[in-house]
Amino acid sequence: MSGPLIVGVLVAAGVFLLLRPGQLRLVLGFVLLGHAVNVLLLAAGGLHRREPPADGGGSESADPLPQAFILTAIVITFGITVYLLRLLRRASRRGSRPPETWDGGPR
Amino acid sequence: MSVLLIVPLVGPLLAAAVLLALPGRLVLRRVVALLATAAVIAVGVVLLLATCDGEVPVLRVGDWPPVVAITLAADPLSALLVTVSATVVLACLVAAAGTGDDRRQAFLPLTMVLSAGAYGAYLTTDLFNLFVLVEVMLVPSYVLLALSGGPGRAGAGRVYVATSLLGSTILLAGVGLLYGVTGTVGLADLAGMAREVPAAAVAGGVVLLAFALKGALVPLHDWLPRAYPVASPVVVALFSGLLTKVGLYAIIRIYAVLYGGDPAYHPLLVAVALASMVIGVLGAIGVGSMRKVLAFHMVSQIGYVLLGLALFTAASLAAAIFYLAQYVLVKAALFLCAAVVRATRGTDRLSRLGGLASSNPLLALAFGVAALSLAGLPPFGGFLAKFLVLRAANEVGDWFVLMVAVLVSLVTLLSMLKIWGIAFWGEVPRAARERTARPGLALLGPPLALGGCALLLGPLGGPLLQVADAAAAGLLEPAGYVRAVSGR
Amino acid sequence: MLLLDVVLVVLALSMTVVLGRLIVGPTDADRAAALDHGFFVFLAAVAVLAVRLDTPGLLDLVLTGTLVSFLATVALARLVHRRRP
Amino acid sequence: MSGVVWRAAVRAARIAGFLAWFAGRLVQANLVVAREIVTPGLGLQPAVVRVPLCARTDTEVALLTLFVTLTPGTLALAVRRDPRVMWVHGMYAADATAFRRAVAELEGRLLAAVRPVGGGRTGSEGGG
Amino acid sequence: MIRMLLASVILVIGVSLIVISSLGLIRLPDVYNRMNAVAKSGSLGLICVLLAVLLLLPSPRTVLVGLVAVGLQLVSAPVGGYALARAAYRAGSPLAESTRYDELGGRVPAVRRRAGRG
Amino acid sequence: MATPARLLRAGMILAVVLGGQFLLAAAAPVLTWWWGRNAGYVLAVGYLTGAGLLISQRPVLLADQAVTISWPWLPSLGVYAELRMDALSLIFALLVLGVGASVMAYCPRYLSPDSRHTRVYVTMTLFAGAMLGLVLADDLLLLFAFWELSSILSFVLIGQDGRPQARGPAIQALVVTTTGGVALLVAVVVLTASLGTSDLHLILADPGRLATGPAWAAGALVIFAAVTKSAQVPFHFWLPGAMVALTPVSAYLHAATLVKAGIYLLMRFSALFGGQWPWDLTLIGLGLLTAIVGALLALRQHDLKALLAYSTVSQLGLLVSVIGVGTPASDAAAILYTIAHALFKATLFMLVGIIDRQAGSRDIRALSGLWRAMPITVTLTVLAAMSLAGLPPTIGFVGKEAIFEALVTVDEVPWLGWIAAGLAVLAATLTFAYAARLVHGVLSGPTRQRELYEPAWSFLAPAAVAAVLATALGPAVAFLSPMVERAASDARPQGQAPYLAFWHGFTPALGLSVLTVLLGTLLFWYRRRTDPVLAAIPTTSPFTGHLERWRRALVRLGAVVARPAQVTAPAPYLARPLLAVVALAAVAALLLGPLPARHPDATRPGDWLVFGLLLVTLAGLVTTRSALAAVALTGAVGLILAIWFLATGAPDVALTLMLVEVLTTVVVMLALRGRPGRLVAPGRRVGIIAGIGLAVLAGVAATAATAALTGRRDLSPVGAWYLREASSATGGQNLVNTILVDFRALDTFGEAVVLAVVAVGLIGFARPAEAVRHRPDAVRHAVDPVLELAYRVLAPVMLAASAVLFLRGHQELGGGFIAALLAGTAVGLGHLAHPAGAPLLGRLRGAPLLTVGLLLALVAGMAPLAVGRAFLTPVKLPLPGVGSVSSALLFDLGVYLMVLALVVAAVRRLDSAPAGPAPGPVRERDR
Ligand code: NA
Ligand code: NA
Repeated sequence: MSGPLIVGVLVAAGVFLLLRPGQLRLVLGFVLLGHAVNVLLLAAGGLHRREPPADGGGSESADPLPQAFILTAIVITFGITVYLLRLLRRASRRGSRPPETWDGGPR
Repeated sequence: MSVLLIVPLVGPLLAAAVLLALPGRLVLRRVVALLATAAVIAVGVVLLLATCDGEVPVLRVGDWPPVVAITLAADPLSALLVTVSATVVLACLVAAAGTGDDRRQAFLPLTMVLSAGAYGAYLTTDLFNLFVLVEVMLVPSYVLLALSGGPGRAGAGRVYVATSLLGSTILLAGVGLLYGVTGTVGLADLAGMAREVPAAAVAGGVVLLAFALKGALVPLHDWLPRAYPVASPVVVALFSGLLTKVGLYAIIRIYAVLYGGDPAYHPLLVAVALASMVIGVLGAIGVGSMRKVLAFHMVSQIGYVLLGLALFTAASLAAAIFYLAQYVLVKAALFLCAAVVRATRGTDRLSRLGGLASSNPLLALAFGVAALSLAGLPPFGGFLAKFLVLRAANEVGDWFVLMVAVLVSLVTLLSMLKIWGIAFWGEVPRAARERTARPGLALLGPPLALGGCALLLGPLGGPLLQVADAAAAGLLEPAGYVRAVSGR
Repeated sequence: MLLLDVVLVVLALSMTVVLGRLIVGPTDADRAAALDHGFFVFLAAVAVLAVRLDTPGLLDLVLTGTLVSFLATVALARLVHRRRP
Repeated sequence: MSGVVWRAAVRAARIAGFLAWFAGRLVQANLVVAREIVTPGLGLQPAVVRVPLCARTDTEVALLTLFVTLTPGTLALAVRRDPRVMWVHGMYAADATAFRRAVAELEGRLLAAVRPVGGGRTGSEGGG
Repeated sequence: MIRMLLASVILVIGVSLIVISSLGLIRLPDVYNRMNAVAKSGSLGLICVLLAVLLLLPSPRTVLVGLVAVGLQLVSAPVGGYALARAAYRAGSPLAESTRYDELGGRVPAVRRRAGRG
Repeated sequence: MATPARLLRAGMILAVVLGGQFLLAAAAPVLTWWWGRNAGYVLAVGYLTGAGLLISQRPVLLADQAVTISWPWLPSLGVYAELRMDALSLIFALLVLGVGASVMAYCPRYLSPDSRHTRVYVTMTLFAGAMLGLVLADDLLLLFAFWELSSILSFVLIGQDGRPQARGPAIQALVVTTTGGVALLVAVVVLTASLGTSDLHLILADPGRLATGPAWAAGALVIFAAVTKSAQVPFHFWLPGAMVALTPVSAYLHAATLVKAGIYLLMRFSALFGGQWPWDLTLIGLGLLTAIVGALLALRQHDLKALLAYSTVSQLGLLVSVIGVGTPASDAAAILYTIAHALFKATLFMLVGIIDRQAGSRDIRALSGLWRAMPITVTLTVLAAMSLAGLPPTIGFVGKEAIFEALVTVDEVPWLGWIAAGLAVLAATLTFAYAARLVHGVLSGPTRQRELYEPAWSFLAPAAVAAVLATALGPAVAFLSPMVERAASDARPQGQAPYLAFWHGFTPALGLSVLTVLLGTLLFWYRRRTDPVLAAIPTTSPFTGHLERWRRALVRLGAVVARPAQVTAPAPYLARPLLAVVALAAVAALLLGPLPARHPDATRPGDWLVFGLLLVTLAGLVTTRSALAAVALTGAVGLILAIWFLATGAPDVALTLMLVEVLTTVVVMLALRGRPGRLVAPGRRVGIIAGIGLAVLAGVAATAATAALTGRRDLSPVGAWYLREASSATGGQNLVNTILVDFRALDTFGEAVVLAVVAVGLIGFARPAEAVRHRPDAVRHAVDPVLELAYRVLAPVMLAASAVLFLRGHQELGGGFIAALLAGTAVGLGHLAHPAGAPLLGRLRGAPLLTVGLLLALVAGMAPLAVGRAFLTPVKLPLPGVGSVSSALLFDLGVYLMVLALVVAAVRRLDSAPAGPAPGPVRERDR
């Protein structure tokens, strides 16, 4: 059950951050959700096989495909995170908001 | 034939690479983008002709055996959407030359990448690859929205990126869950699974939910009218022709293949479809700029398409596909009209417009044709589309659906009349009297051409209906597609 | 093996302490310092895991980690802000 | 030719010697700090001390900073180029002069080790 | 056997150092003292753990990789530590009450006011 | 009997005439360009030519045959674009073209000479084409298309380019008529579906096939459509409103054509629905009601055009009621009266237009004594008015007689015939009265206007021809008889209609006519007394006010519906999808049956260690208000998960995750630099509680979904294939890497493109000026000796490690992406050490890296095409000097460059703005 629980707490924390005001929270919330999906993908391959996948691996070799999925997903999430941060940078540069809140949410 | 399948994906990407390497030379850049898109259209037509004859061209990327290869495949539905979307892209490229949108270095390469992602999404049969290609399509859209947006783009961009991203996350989770249940992400291997394995239906439901968000179905629609109207009209036209359509396409494909059109879900789908139709059209009548009205209409029109899917008969699927194809063209025409308005008058807020019919008769013609087609009036393509939907609804004896569809089309007309009455007929505002610019051919040509398509699709709708029929048959009985893709 | 497991548990406890400092602060500098230390704990855990799981390849990860970890610390250092939370 | 090899060998030996000395000091300092933490009650005498430097190049300053920072109980807080000064936070620096002397010793040994054999301004690491 | 024993001892030392520096993170009064303890003891602890691992997994490659890692750790850790210490002081992280004197700029460094303007 | 060949030729004539109409419309701009407003004459000739061609087929029709032609339109639905002309169609077609020709001939003198009026001519001609198509269409869909086209074109004609006073009426007309159109569409759908064909002729030929349910629905819908189009009560309000149009347009649309479309529709469908009492009685009742209401309203008008408009409403009502009678005689009467009405109403409109033009007013009260100045005009007006009033010898008289006669025969209910006839007499009486007022208005009194002249003959001629026809066809009605009879039986094949004659003898109908005249005279005579009564009648339909109110309500409702899409904060947009996910999970939990068992070995003790740490970290993350803490804790989450990935056999993932965490921290630092280190307040308590609620629900749903849907099956076939075959198929030992580079290279390509796009986005955003402005002095001081040294020492190591990881990726931990990230950290370090641009790495630029990377990946992917292999198949490529290189390696290099491009772009561009407390030299404070 550890896999599902890890997914669950990551999702809960991620969702909470998404729903709170502030753009940095939004970015970090998505980072957490991305982690959650990665754990889920690995769980989808089956967590009872835990050897790093290797040629002709035995009954303990993990399914390599979800790992490849995760790597692709991590990269995409990273790219989008960078983009979101860029948006954040823009937003904060537009000025006109009180200096206290560089990540302006609804006011 | 099969080798053509990579053209829609690789052609625009190659063009994007060339465009990145060619900063500055605007004319040359435009030619490159146009050529790549024209090539995709040509390939789309060839694929269309081949697939309507029953062939299913299949390409296994990397020549790997079917069990591991990412497989691209075309059936009439994919081929049609590739063709139609590429047509919209072409029109938008021309219009962008008119509005000057493409003077930004990033515009053309991003447009190319975005379109490549969309075409790829239509052609891939692998759900994880679909996720990747959807991202390839969406990420350029984030940038385009931010690059082209007017005031307020930061807020709108935030909402857009956030919802898209949530959709992608849900999508990926759904794909993961499907893999967890079935051990595959290949559409062909998943065929009919949801009917046999209830858990697969749940996992597939997550995927469908993600696409419902991306396709802006009610109640997950509100990001679209929030975000789209901020972008420049040409960019919105581009989005309207590609982005939500991919969501819709994926819903159609997955529901047909994975669920085999399981009738257990029809009531839910019908409810969502009707809600989208109604909420979309009501929203359209309640807002005050051309782009906002049109954005809400997207929601409404998507509902019509989904309705066709929900009924899941040969007639209704054909209706949905016909509707989808014609409405993509019409909607792009309308957004490009908004582009002309904005280029000439500097705004598309209805309260600051007026007198366009007399100052710009050709624009009025293009808008009128497209608007009437959108409202489903003859002799335009929208009329046949609406007729087909009504016919399908009547066929299954659902009078409530029929009535809602009819009333929604009336309100659609009302909202178009609202634009017409204020922007095209009203008094020319004082501010506009000095600064009205004459639109050039590049600006007026695309909406006129697309409007012409809308017009011709009425009297000459037969061939499109044939394609739609063929596509519907493929969705209703996906065995041939599945066999070709799975190689078994 | 038992020793390794105990070591891993001890490292986890250390990590908890690190996290506590990360959360409590009170200054951003404290947090950054905590993360810096947390990275060492992480790398130590990876090294131990390399033995525990018998995959020497994980040492590559440790090497890469030592190569890049300070970058995160330097980056965080630039974020350290003067005001108390 | 052989002169070059000879000089390099001497320099390597000096550096190794310095490292050995430093390793000893490192262990010692570690033990001090560890005892401080483990035993109840704190006997700290922290202070921020201004230490004038003899180092000439940026590289030398940087190296010194690293070694100071690597040593438990001392922490470089800032450096200035002109004149070359370093401020060091010490856990046991009740006596500023003694503390400065300790740092100066480290600096002297370091510079002696890294400076090219036979003088000359530039080192193998190059100027900053 | 001796190798194993040695490895275990080094491992225990390393982990102890890490634990001790973690405790230091709790016990020491201000950020400078904490950094003093942590950036070094922790780093040394990691190095010890690495050395223990080299003994436990002896092969030319692990030895090479491990030693390089140790070297890198020795170079990189103080870089981070210094950057952090400097930033902490510039940001005005308070010195503990027990601090005897501050020859850099008192508790309110000049930098702080300049930064406030920029 | 006509031979098939002849019929085919005849069919072509339909196509030619209809097509010709649209060609004329297309040619109209040219014509007006040449001849200005006089183009109307040319168009009139065109209309007449068409009419002549159609009339030439008269023998065929009289021989009880129809002229048809068809093309496939939607073959898969069996829908053909089929035209068919029988006598009924011919009569309506002739009205369309004939009246059209006279209106076209009238236009040139009516329209102002100073502009070309292209749009009027084009639209009118298109409109005539639509009407022609409507009456010739033999397919329901085609008929509907022309029906709606006529509505749209009338909207354009009424709207007149949006003159302020025309906008409302035009929109009203379109809304009402398209509402009816939609009803017709539904009727078409119902009929097509229940009869299996949309061929009108086939449907009408066999009325018995229609089941009762659909028949009711379709019949009601057809009536609704006709009622809206023919402006019957309660939809009569739009027609008078439409009088804002140009007078010729009114003459054409609202006398002869548009409104007659409803009449045509009812006649056509009589064959299908007629004889059923609901249909018949509805038509009779509604028609008579409209006739009386319309006439009453006409009686109180002073504006001649408005009077004529209400008169049209009334007359059409009469027609509708007669169609409901449903005998051969009644059908003939309806047809005859349709002709009559078209003739006299068009005449009257044209004459009113002339009077308006000449006298400058069309208000009865302002006009007076015109006959002295304009005797011909007034004479013609009187003739037409006689026809309207049903006085002999006009065709109006014959028509009205026939109507009375037909109504008397109604026998569904006892005495109904006489009641109907009585009501018709009432309507006719009112009609007589307002016709009298019209005549009195133009005749009586002194001539007030000074400069009042008879208009030019060319202005008068079209009206004169129509007026003369309307009069002369009364005595000569026998000339029309064969065609009308034929048409009546076309409408309803149920026996011979009586021969039409001018003089019927002393019939009850004649008595009713006399009664009408007597009562009408009285009503006119006592008009002073009746006026107040009339003035008390409300002019508007119950809909007129409500319609606007409903529209407003709709707009308000729309604004409410649109409100959620105006919110600025992203949270509400995210909450709904999340709720949907939770709902999906809840439903699934309720409905999902037993699942296969979870694998018992899926959780190990160490996992709980990870879970516990994660829990602590996340708790801190959601509660902290320090930006740095949030970033650091997120990094900690990544590291903890990396440990978990190590423990579950995914070292590649762990390594990637670690590198990504470091780089993310660097990027966050760049993005946040110089900003206060506090997160915004978490919002109001209610929002927080709702957020916690949704977060917990989502977490539970995610846990449940993962637990239920994963870990319950054995190794997947794909996974087994990879473990078995991947290594030998690719020669690589690191299976995950072989998947990325070989088997699923397309995914990897896509992911690299995503990064490339983000890089383009970053590059595209920055304004170079901004970047340059803040650089130099912020930075020269900032070169820190320690970081500088670290860069010099560590960057080469990083690059070397990157190269090693890249080259060995296929075999061990590593690969293009990881390698590129490591190189990226070197770039990041370079930037931190030298913000102005690090030596060497600082020269890297995103755009060229990006371009080269993308091109390289594409070329490597396409290389196999040259040897006939599929896209992205790994092949050996010849490389001069080296021998050969795998295309997969080149592809990976392309990916490497694209990833590096992103890092470079991020580092360079995110930092291009002025930063806050940048690390500068510390200065000693003098004490
Ligand atoms: Na994602
Ligand atoms: Na979209």
